Amino acid sequence: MDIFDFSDGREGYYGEYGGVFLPEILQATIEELLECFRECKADPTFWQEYVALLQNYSGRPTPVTYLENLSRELGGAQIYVKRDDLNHTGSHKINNVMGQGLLTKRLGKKRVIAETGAGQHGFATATMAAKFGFDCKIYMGAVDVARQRPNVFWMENLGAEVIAVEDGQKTLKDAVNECMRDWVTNMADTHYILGTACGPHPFPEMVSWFQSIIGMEAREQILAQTGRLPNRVYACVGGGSNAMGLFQGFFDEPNIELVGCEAGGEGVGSYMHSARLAYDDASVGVAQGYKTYFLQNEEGNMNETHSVAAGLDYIGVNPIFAHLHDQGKVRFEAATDAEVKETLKLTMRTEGLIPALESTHGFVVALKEAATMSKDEIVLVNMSGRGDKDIFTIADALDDSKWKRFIEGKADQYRRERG
Amino acid sequence: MDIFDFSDGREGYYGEYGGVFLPEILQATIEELLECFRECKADPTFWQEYVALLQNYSGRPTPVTYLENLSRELGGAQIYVKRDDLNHTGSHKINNVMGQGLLTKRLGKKRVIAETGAGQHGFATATMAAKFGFDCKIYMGAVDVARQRPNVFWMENLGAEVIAVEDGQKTLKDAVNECMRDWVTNMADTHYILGTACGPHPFPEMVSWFQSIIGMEAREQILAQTGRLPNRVYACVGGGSNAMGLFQGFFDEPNIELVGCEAGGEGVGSYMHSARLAYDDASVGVAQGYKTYFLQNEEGNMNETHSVAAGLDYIGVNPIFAHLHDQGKVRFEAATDAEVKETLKLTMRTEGLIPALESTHGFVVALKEAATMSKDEIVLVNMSGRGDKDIFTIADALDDSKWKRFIEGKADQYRRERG
Amino acid sequence: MGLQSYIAERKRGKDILVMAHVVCGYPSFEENMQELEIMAEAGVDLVELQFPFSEPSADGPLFVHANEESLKAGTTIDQCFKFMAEVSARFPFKVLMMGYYNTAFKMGEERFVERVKEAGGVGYILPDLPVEEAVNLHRLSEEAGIEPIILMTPTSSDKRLAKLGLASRGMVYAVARKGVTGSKTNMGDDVLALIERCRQHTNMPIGVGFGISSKSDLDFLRGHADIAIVGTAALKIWKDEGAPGLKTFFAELMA
Amino acid sequence: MGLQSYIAERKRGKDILVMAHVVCGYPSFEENMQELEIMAEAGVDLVELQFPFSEPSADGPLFVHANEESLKAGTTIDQCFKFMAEVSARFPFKVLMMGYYNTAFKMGEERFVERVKEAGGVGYILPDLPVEEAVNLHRLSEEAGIEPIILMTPTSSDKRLAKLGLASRGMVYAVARKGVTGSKTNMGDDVLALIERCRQHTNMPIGVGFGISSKSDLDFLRGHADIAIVGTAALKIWKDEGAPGLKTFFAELMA
Ligand SMILES: Cc1ncc(COP(=O)(O)O)c(C=O)c1O
Ligand SMILES: Cc1ncc(COP(=O)(O)O)c(C=O)c1O
Repeated sequence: MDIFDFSDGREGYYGEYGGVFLPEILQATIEELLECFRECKADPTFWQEYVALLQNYSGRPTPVTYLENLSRELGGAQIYVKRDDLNHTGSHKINNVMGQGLLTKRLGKKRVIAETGAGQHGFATATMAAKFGFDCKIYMGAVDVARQRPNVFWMENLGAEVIAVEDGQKTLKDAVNECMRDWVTNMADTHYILGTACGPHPFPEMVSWFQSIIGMEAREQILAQTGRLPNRVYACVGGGSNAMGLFQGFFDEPNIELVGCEAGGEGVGSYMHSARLAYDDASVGVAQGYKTYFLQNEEGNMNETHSVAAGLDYIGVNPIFAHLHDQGKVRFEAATDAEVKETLKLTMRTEGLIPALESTHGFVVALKEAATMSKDEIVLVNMSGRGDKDIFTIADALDDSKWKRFIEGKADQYRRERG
Repeated sequence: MDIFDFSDGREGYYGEYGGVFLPEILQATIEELLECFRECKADPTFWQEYVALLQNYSGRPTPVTYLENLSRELGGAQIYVKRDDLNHTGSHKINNVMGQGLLTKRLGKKRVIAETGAGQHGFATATMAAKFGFDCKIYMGAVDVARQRPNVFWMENLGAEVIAVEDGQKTLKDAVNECMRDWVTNMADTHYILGTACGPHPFPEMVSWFQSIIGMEAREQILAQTGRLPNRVYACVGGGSNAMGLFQGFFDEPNIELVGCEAGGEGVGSYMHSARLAYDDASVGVAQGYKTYFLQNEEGNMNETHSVAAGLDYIGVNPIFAHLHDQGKVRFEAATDAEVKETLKLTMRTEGLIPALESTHGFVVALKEAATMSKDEIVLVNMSGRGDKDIFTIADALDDSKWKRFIEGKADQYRRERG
Repeated sequence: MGLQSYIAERKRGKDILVMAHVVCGYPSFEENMQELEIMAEAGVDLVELQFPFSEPSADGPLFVHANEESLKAGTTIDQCFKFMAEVSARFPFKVLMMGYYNTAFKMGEERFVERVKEAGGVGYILPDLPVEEAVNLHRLSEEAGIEPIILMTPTSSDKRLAKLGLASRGMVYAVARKGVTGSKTNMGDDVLALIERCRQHTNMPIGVGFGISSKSDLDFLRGHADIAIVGTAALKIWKDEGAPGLKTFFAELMA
Repeated sequence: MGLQSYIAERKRGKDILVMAHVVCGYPSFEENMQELEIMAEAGVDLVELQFPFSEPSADGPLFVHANEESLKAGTTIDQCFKFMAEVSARFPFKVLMMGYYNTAFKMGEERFVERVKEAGGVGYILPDLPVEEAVNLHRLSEEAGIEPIILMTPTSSDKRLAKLGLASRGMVYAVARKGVTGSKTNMGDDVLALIERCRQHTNMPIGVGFGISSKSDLDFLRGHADIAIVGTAALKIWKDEGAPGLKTFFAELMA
C-alpha cells in the first residue's frame, strides 16, 4: 500500500484527514515547500545524501537490541528494541531535522524555526542549525521549558534562541501556534521545521518519509537477527513521527500488527491524558493547519491535555494514523503515567536501557502484551529517545531524595555566590 | 609494533612501566584474571561475541564526522571526529565495560565493582551489570559525586550502589583505592571492572584491547571517507583508555603523529592540573597497583590534581603511554580549563556537537594545531563522550543565569513539598 | 441587501469605509457592547465579531490574549451568536462573523451558515480556510445569501489572486503585510501595489487590514481602498483608556 | 642480631610474642611516643612504624584516616626515620618500617635500606610489593642485614607459598583473612589451617595479623603462631580512651 499515492484522491489527504488549512499568506510558501519536497523525493541522490549525513553525523543505522532478560522474565514473546535513542542528540527527531535541513538549503533559506515539546525536536533543530549555519529560533511551551530544562540549556548553548510560550496551555500546541505566527511573518527567509508527522501537507508525508529510515533499517535488522519478521510492532505516538517511521517498514505485511501507544496520562475517563485514538475522547476537527482527531470540546476548542511525557502531550495526531485507525490497520493503546514510571524502572534495572518517558509508553504496551504471547513470537518496540533529558521529571516521579538534596545544595551555592 | 608482545621483556611491562604491585592476597585473583584474559584474547569467538554485543547494544560502529565548518573557519587541516559519544551511555567507557562483562561471566563471578571519576565508567558499569544481572557497587570520590550528579542518579536507578568516597582528595584516585579495598575483601565472587588502561597488569593491556575497537573502526572509516590516513590523531588522556583505543589503529604508521591531550587545569606552573606527561611536574612512582608517571611529591605522596573534567582529574597515566612518551612515539600536550570552555562553546555553535569536558581537551589541541597545518592535511580527534553529563559543570562554567534560576526554583519547590 | 451593495451604498457618502473588530466576550460582552456603541456613534460601517478559538494562530499577542481570556471566562458559541443577533438588530453597521474554521467545522458547515444568517451576519472571515477547502461552505453560503470574505495577500501569486478573485464575494480582505494581527504596518507603495493587484482580479470592494491604527493610515488608503479595517488598535485603546479613549480614537480616526 | 634470632630469643620466655603498630605522626609524634611507652611497658616485642602514604589502599578506614591526617599535619619521611631512630634507641622492642612501596621506590631502594638500617629498624613490611618486584630490594636488604617481611595469605596457592617461603626472611606475616586492616577476624580453623600451610613453606617465625584485638585471640593463636600482630584495635583504644585505655588494653591482652 502506498499511503502517499494521492492519484485517486485529493493531494495531501488520507481518507478525510490531512489537507492544508493555513492563512492565505502562507499559501505560496507551502506550495514552494511542496514543490521542493517533490523534487527531493524524486531525486535519488537526495536520499543518498540524507542517509550519508545521518550515518556520518548521527550514527545511523541504529541497532536493534534483543531484550534477553525481560523476554525471559516475562516468559512470552521475544522482545526486540529499535534503538533510535542512540542517535546524536538522543532521539529519532534528528532524522527528520537533518532531512529538512537539506531541504532548507535547497530552498535557499537561512533561518529555521521549530516548535518543541520534550525539547528533543528543538535540541535536534538547534544542532542541525549549528551544523548548517542557519539562524534558529525554538518555540517551547513555558510548562515544557520548566520540565525539560536540560534540553533548553543545550539549545541555547548550540546558538538557538528559545522562546518560552506563555499562551494557552503553555505546551506543545501553543508552541506550534507561535511557530505559525513567526512563519507568516518571516516565510521569505525562514523554513518551519515541523517536528512531527502533523500539520499541513506536505509535513505529514515529508516527516514520515524522513523517518521511514527507522523502519527500513529495522526490517532488515530484525530479519538478519531472527530470520523472520515480528508479530507485533510498537511505538509511542505523540504527533506520530517515530511510529510512522518504524511502521513504514512493515505496512505491507498483513500479518504484522502495528500498535500505536498514546499517552494515557491519568487514565481513561480522567480527561487528563493525550490519547486521541486509544480513548474515545477525541473528535475530528481542524486546527494547526490540518484536519485530524483532536482532543477538543463540542465547540471545537481544544481540551487541556496531559502526559508525564512532554513529547506526547499534544492535542492532535497525524492524519495518516487517523485514517489507518479508521481502517483498522493500526491498533491504538494507551499507557498511563503510573505504568510508564513502573516500566521505566523495570527497563533500567533489567536491561540497562533508559528510554525517554515518551518511548517508555511503547514499552508499557509491548511488555504487557508480550507477556501474553507465545515464546516463538516476536515483538519489536521503538526506543525513540533516551531518558537523559527527563532527569528532572524522573527524579520527581521517583521522589529521589538524594537528587533533591543535591539540587537544594546547588541552589544554595548559587544564592551564596550571588551574595 | 606489538606493544603487548612481552616475549623479550617482563610480562606486563612497557619499558620500565607497568607491572603488578598488589597486596599478596590479590595475587591469585590477578593471576586468574590474566589467565582468563589470555584465553579470551586467543579465542576469536570471544572477540566476535564482543563486537556483536557492542553492535547490537551500544550502536557500534560509531561514525567518523567531518567538521566542515570548523575546518573552513580555521582554514587549516581538515578535521575529522571519531564519535564515541554516540555509544550507549554516552562514552567509550562502555566498550571496555562490555568486554569485561563478558569476561566476568567467563570467570563465573556475580558481582562487579568499579571506580569512576566523570561517572561515565560507573554509568557504563551499572548498565552492563543490569544487562548481565550482576550485583554492582560503584566507588566515586565525593567531589566527583557532586560535580557529576546526573550520572550518579542514573547509576542508582540502574540498580547500582554508589559510594561517595570521602578519603583523600575525594576524586578518582581515592575511588580506585576504595575499589582495591573492596576487591581484597570480595575477590572470590567479585571482578573489579577497572575503567581505564591503568592499574596492575593485565588491566592496561586488557582495557587497551577492548578499546582498540575504536581505532580499528576509525582507520577504516577515515580511509573510506578521505582515501587516506590522517596526519595527526588526537585524544584526551585521563587514564589513557580512549587514546590507546584510537591510537592502536595508527601505531604502525611512522608518519602519523599521535597526540595525547592531558588536563592542563589552571596551566603550567599552577600545580593545579593533571598533566603527567605534557608538563614536567610528574615523576615515576608506584601506586594503585602499577608503576608509571605520577603527580607526586619528592617523598612519593600524591599531589593534589585538578581539572574541570572529572574524568581527567587523575594522578597517574597508563604505563604504555609513559613508555611511548619516553620513546617519542606519542606527543603529549595539555589543554587548560579556560581553553576547554572556549572550545566547547565553539564546537557546540559551529558543529552542533557537545563533547564531554574530557573529550574537549582533545579538541582544544587538535583545533589549535589544525589551524597551523595545510588544507590538504587531515587531523582526527576522538570524541570520547558526550557532554550531557556535564550540564551542571558547564552551566557553572558558563555562568548560565537561566539555569541557576531554574535550579533555585526547583529547590524551592522541593522545600515547599517537604513542608 | 448583500454586502457588496451595502458597501457601495455607504461609499456614496464617504470616500473610505471603516470596519472595526471586537473579540466576543473580551473583556466581556458588556464591554463589547459599549465599544460597539462608540463605533456606531463614530459611524463605523462594518464590524467583525471574532468568535474566540483556543488556537488563534493567525492572531497577534493582544488578540491571542483576548481569545484566551474570553474562553476562560466561559464564552460559548451560543452566546456569540446571541450577541451577534443583538448587535445586528441594534446598530446600523453590518456584522461579519470572524473566527477559525474549526468553529464552523465542528458545528457543521450547513448549521454554521444558517446560524450566521439567523444572527443577522452578512458573512464571515475564516483566515485559516483556504479556498480549496471552502468549496462546500461557499456553495452553502451562496444559497443562504451570506458572503465568505476572501483574503488576498502580498505573497499571493497572480495565478493565485485570479483563483481568489473568482471565489470573492461581498468584499475582499487585503492583508496589508506579512505577519499576524497587531503590529503596525508601514503604509507605502507596497500597500498600494497590493490593492492594485487585487483590483486586477476582483470587482469586489477591497478592505485593507493588519496594522491600521490612525487617521494618517486612513488618509493614505483613501482613494485606493474601499474599506480600512481597524482591529488591534481599537482594542488596545479600550484596554488602556476605556470608553473616553475609544471615543477619541474613532473621532480622530474618522475625522 | 637478626630478626629471626631476636624472635627466637624472646620466645624463650613466652609462648607468643606481640607485634604492635603505630602510624607515624598520628595523632602526633608525641602521642606515638606515649603509645610506645605503654607498649614497651606491657612487654610488646615488635613494633611496626607505619610511614604515612597518600594512597594506603591496603588499609582499613581507621588507618586510612590516620595516614591522611598525619600527612596533612606535615609528617615527612625524615621525621619518620628520625622517630624510628629514637624509638629503636629508647625501647627494648625491635622496630620494623611499615608502608607502601612508593616510599622506598621514590627515595631509591639502596637509600631506603640504608635509612631503615641507620634508624635501627630490623626490617620492613611493604604490603603492595610482591616478591617478583622485590628481587633487587631483597638483595640489598640481605647485604645490609635487614629483613623484608613477606606476607602469606589464605588465597595464596601452595605454589605461591613455596615461592614466598623461599623469599621469607626474619619472620612471615600471615594475613589472617581477606580484606583490609581493621575489622575483626573470626579466629577459627581457617586461621589455623593458614598457619599450618605457611609452616610447610617457611622456617621463619610466623606472625598472624589482621583483626586481632583481644586476649582470647591471643590465646587462640598461642601454640600455633609465633607472633600476634595487633594493629587497628590499639589505635582505636588510644583514640577513644587515651593512655589509661591503652594501658588496660595491653595489660589484658598480654595477661
Ligand atoms: C523521544 C521522543 N519520542 C517520541 C516523541 C513523540 O513524537 P512523535 O510521535 O512524532 O514520534 C517525542 C516528541 O518530542 C520524543 O521526544
Ligand atoms: C568521556 C570521557 N573521556 C575520557 C575519559 C578519560 O579516560 P581515558 O583516558 O581512560 O579515556 C573519561 C573518564 O571518565 C570520560 O568520561
